Amino acid sequence: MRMLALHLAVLAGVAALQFVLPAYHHTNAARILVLATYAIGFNIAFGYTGLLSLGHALFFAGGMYATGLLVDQGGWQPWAALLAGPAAGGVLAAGVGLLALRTAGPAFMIVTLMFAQAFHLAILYWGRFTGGDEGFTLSGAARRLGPFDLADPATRYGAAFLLFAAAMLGCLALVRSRTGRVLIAVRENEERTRMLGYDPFRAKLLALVLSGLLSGAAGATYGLMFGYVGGSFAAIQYSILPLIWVLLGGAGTVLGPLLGTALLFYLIDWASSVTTASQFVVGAVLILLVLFAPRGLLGLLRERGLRSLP
Amino acid sequence: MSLLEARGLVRHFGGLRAIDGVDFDLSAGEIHALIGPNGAGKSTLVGLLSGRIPAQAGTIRFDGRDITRLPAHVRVGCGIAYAFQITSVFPRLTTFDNVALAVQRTGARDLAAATGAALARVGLAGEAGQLAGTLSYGHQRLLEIAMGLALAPRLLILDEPTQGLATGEIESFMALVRSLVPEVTVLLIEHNMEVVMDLAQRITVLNAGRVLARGTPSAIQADRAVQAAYLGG
Amino acid sequence: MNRETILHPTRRSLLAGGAAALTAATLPRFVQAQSSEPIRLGFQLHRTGIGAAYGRWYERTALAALKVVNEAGGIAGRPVEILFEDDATDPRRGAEGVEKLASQAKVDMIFGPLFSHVVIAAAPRAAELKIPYLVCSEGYHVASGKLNRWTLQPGITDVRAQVTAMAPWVTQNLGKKVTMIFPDYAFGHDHRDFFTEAVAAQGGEVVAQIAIPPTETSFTRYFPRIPRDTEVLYHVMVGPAVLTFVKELGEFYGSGAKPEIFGFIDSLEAVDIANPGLQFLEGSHFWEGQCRMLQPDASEAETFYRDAVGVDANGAAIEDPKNVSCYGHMFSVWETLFAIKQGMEACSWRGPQDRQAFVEAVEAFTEMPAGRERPQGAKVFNPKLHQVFGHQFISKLEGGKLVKVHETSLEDGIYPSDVDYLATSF
Amino acid sequence: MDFGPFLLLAVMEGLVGAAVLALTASGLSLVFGVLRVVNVAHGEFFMLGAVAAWFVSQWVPGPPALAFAVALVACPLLVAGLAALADRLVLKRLAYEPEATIIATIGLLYILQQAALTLYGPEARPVPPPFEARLQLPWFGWSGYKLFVIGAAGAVLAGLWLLLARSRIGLVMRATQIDRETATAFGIDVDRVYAGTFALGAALAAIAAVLIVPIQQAHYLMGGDPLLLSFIVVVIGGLGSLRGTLVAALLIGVSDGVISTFFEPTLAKILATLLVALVLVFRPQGLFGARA
Repeated sequence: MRMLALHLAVLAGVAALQFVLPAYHHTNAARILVLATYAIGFNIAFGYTGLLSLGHALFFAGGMYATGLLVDQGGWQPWAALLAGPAAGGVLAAGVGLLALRTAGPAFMIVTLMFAQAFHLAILYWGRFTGGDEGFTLSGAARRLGPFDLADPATRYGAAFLLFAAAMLGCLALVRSRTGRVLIAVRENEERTRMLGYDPFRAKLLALVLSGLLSGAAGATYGLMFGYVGGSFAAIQYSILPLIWVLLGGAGTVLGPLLGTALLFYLIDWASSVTTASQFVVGAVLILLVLFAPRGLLGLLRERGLRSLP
Repeated sequence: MSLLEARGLVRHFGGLRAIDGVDFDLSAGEIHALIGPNGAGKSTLVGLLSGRIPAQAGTIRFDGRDITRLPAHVRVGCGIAYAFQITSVFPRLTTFDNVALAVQRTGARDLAAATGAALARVGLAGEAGQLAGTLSYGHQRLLEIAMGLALAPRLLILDEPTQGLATGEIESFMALVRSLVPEVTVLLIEHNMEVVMDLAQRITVLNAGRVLARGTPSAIQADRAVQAAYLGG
Repeated sequence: MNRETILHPTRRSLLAGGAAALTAATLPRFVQAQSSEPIRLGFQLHRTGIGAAYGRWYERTALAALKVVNEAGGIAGRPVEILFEDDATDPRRGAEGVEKLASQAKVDMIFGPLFSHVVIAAAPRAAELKIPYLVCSEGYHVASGKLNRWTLQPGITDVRAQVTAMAPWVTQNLGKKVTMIFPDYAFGHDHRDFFTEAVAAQGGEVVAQIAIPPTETSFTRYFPRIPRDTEVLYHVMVGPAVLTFVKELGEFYGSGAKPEIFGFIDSLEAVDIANPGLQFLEGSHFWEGQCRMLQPDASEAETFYRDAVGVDANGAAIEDPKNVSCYGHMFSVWETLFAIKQGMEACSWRGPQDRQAFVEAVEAFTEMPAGRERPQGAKVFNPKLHQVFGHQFISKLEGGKLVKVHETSLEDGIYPSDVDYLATSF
Repeated sequence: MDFGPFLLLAVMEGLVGAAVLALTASGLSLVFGVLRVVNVAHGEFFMLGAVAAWFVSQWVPGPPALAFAVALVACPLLVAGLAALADRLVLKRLAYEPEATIIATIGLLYILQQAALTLYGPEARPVPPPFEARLQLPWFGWSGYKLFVIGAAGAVLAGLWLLLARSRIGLVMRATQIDRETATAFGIDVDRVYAGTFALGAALAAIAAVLIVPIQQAHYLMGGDPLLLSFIVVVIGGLGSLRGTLVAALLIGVSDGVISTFFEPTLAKILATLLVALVLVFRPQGLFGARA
């Protein structure tokens, strides 16, 4: 109960922020919320189920391109196209999972990485449709969901908030559910879980599909919100970013992804405003953070007393 | 009535004939012990029965159904539970969560109540909130058994359950096992002969991947071949 | 979320009149007479990432132009400041940078980006924030109609016009059978599509198109794809691997028969053409946006600009002859700043309320004569396309020097288009 | 060009790539095998080697061969020293916890990249090869230096094999790899072995870079691809198997070239990428790994 209250309070705080934030941080917050949704998706696979994928950009960009292409070239309604994003993420994750989940550990990392790389190259190769590395912009009409115009800052924040709130509460419900317990058990000891009558393959596939679904939803929303779909979102960098966000915030925590995403976002923002050698600062802070909190910030909190933190 | 029938089981590891043509039967409601010297193939045999290790030849029928090709987790669903030799609880989860994982597999409605009951049955109700990894060794073994029991199995396989337990703990463990039958059939791998002779109604002796003897405790104690290979050293 | 950063944005360096000064971006401004308050321009800079070699020189050119503008009294009598924001040559960071400059630093307008994917990702944000966004990129994105009313390109010709202007000279002087080698992404595809079209229009033929995958670091294995009857090898390879490309090409052909070679200087920007590995390019031809090496017929404006930026006759930094500039592109930064000045003065700029008036003022540009504001040469602005069209140069590498052999006319680069930004809303 | 020479050229090019990849990947493989961590900054050690070689070529007067020889010795030592320092200051304190190490080495990656950008600059700079030679075959010409690269890489790898298989250092490393506790019990200073292995891994990447930099210029972002390719090669080869790493490097290096003779280049890359994925899907333990 106390934990539910804590999470609801965080959500309320995030919702209230939009009224006090100045314009720049207002947009940043909307970005962070969508990227944090992506991180939550990654965390379901990595933090809770122990699946370290290096190919999640496939699901993020897959959702972004599905929505973007359907609305831009397929003539779909933005609403319908937006729904195609998570669907694409989920279907891609199911396809990748069926093959990649035959492997584990480093081999799983490489297999997922390879599928994502192939997708990235395909986006560049079929540039006639995808715009290649340049990508394409989405028109104003493509970004209007019925009466809601995603180009409007308040609407955009609202959309980002709804997506994030749904993802976070969904994640909270999942990890406190019976299914969530099985996922965690698979992470902790796959063989033992099998001997309790669960099929680890099915559990991992489920986790990966949910993860892909959220990643795809985040990618689709990001594309519509900021009017741009591009190949750089499919690059390896976007597979590594959620890993950093989740590890910084705390893998296997519900709030960790948000914390980690916001932290890295503002770390880069702040570093580039104090020095031209900003990567130096970012690198140093990452190292200090990990020395101080090897299991992420919320992981540290969990070790220091808040043991029931989900 | 026969609950489990295994015929002609074979499992080789490279050149090692871990199990080499074993027939094995369990009657419903009995406590059956599997004994044999180290390396006799006991763990491999229960591995074959539980599905952790695939058989290279032979058939296994459980309750009349051929389960030879079924993966381990499906066999658990059929009612075969396996409690690990080396404690293999989830150390970073709470005691409650450990048992709840097993309880929820049975589809229990009220998970909290059913889990509480399962913990109470082995006397761990007081440790529900503790991380399993922080429990004492004996308690971890009890937790392991609680997880097996919570699956509401028809056959419970206990792999060296008393290893590392204190004398007092062994007593209460034996009482617990006795209380399970005849609803549950128990297959016990055990080195402690006192426990075996006291608990088991029937015993199968394995040696070098083959069945050396089977029978009641007294018959086994009297068997010369067994004495030669095992008991007498 | 990091509260401290949100509530107290940290200090950022501001460059005022060429001298660095520190100020706090969101401190209440002192009430000042509007006429003396500085004009603040945001510069989206590729300081890090793959565009960093360009970014360094874009920054230097911007500062040089800023000094000239301020010394001549600023814009409409007001001093000018430029705020640089790194975008890591990344589309997402680029869009964020536009927001930061517009919403937090509250600049009057933004200019400076080169890489197309950054431009295309950031342009929608600029339009939403209703802030003029002047790009210094040769990509065919503004003129293609993909972008919006707020995005303008008054400083450099787009690649479609460049290759269209180049094709007649290439087919008439070098050969009619062309093999193209280009990177397999959008910039390369623009070259592929428009040059192929332009060569066909001249009665020539592109006999092979060799698309090189991005991130490739070795090229020899692709050379056998070059048909034997190729008369002209056309190459545009943007990226750090270009030296390898040239060297391997040299090893492949050796001293035997080889086709004429025509390349885009993009590959060799910031690269010393006298590098030992580049001898193979001797005698080959290049497109140059502006001649890197000081030509005998250079105009006064050209030399003035060269001195102001601090570039020697070979196109390198005066303080370090090994530090070669991006001379073929960076004039766009200079000319864009002067276009901003011209536009602001034309609309009697008072402040951000005049941003739309500014865009309309630029849309009124047509003839843009050569002069110190435009050291690269005269240009024509096409308001419907939001795109400027200028002269292009073809140079030949002779004795390690790039010597101008041809200058295209303004008409050479004109292509038909039905894009009309004037018909779109703000 | 006829198909035969075309294929020959693809194979020769593939061998160069494979030789350099094998060196880089064997460094990653050692670190992975002994320390059980993924060093994300491995590619940056490669980059540092190349950048340092450029500085050496600027500072050492005389013929290029001399500067090259100095670079071949000095750059790996320098990079190894940096790596050992990073190990002592950071990784050791993290107790080589795999996830924390990923973040720490990402941090290291940022720092090294920024250092190169600040001190060396964003340009790609060439380093003169120790000698100029060109092979003229009946169908095409080829770089003589590339042959040297293949030979030199082979020699270094042979030396590495001797070190690991025949020397006391190799024995100590293998002992630590198999069982850390037992190694400690036998009086092995595990901390020193870890630091040494980390440094050796980095040095191998730096050697590879010094060899390749006369062909491929030094650039501050050049570390990304070697890291990815090495990682792929190590896993395809089978974790902990140096032999597997070498075979996989050869396979990937050569097949990449050969596939690209049949398809459009980018399409070939897509297919090669999917092929790597499928190899692992059907042989998760890699080519030479033991099945778990």
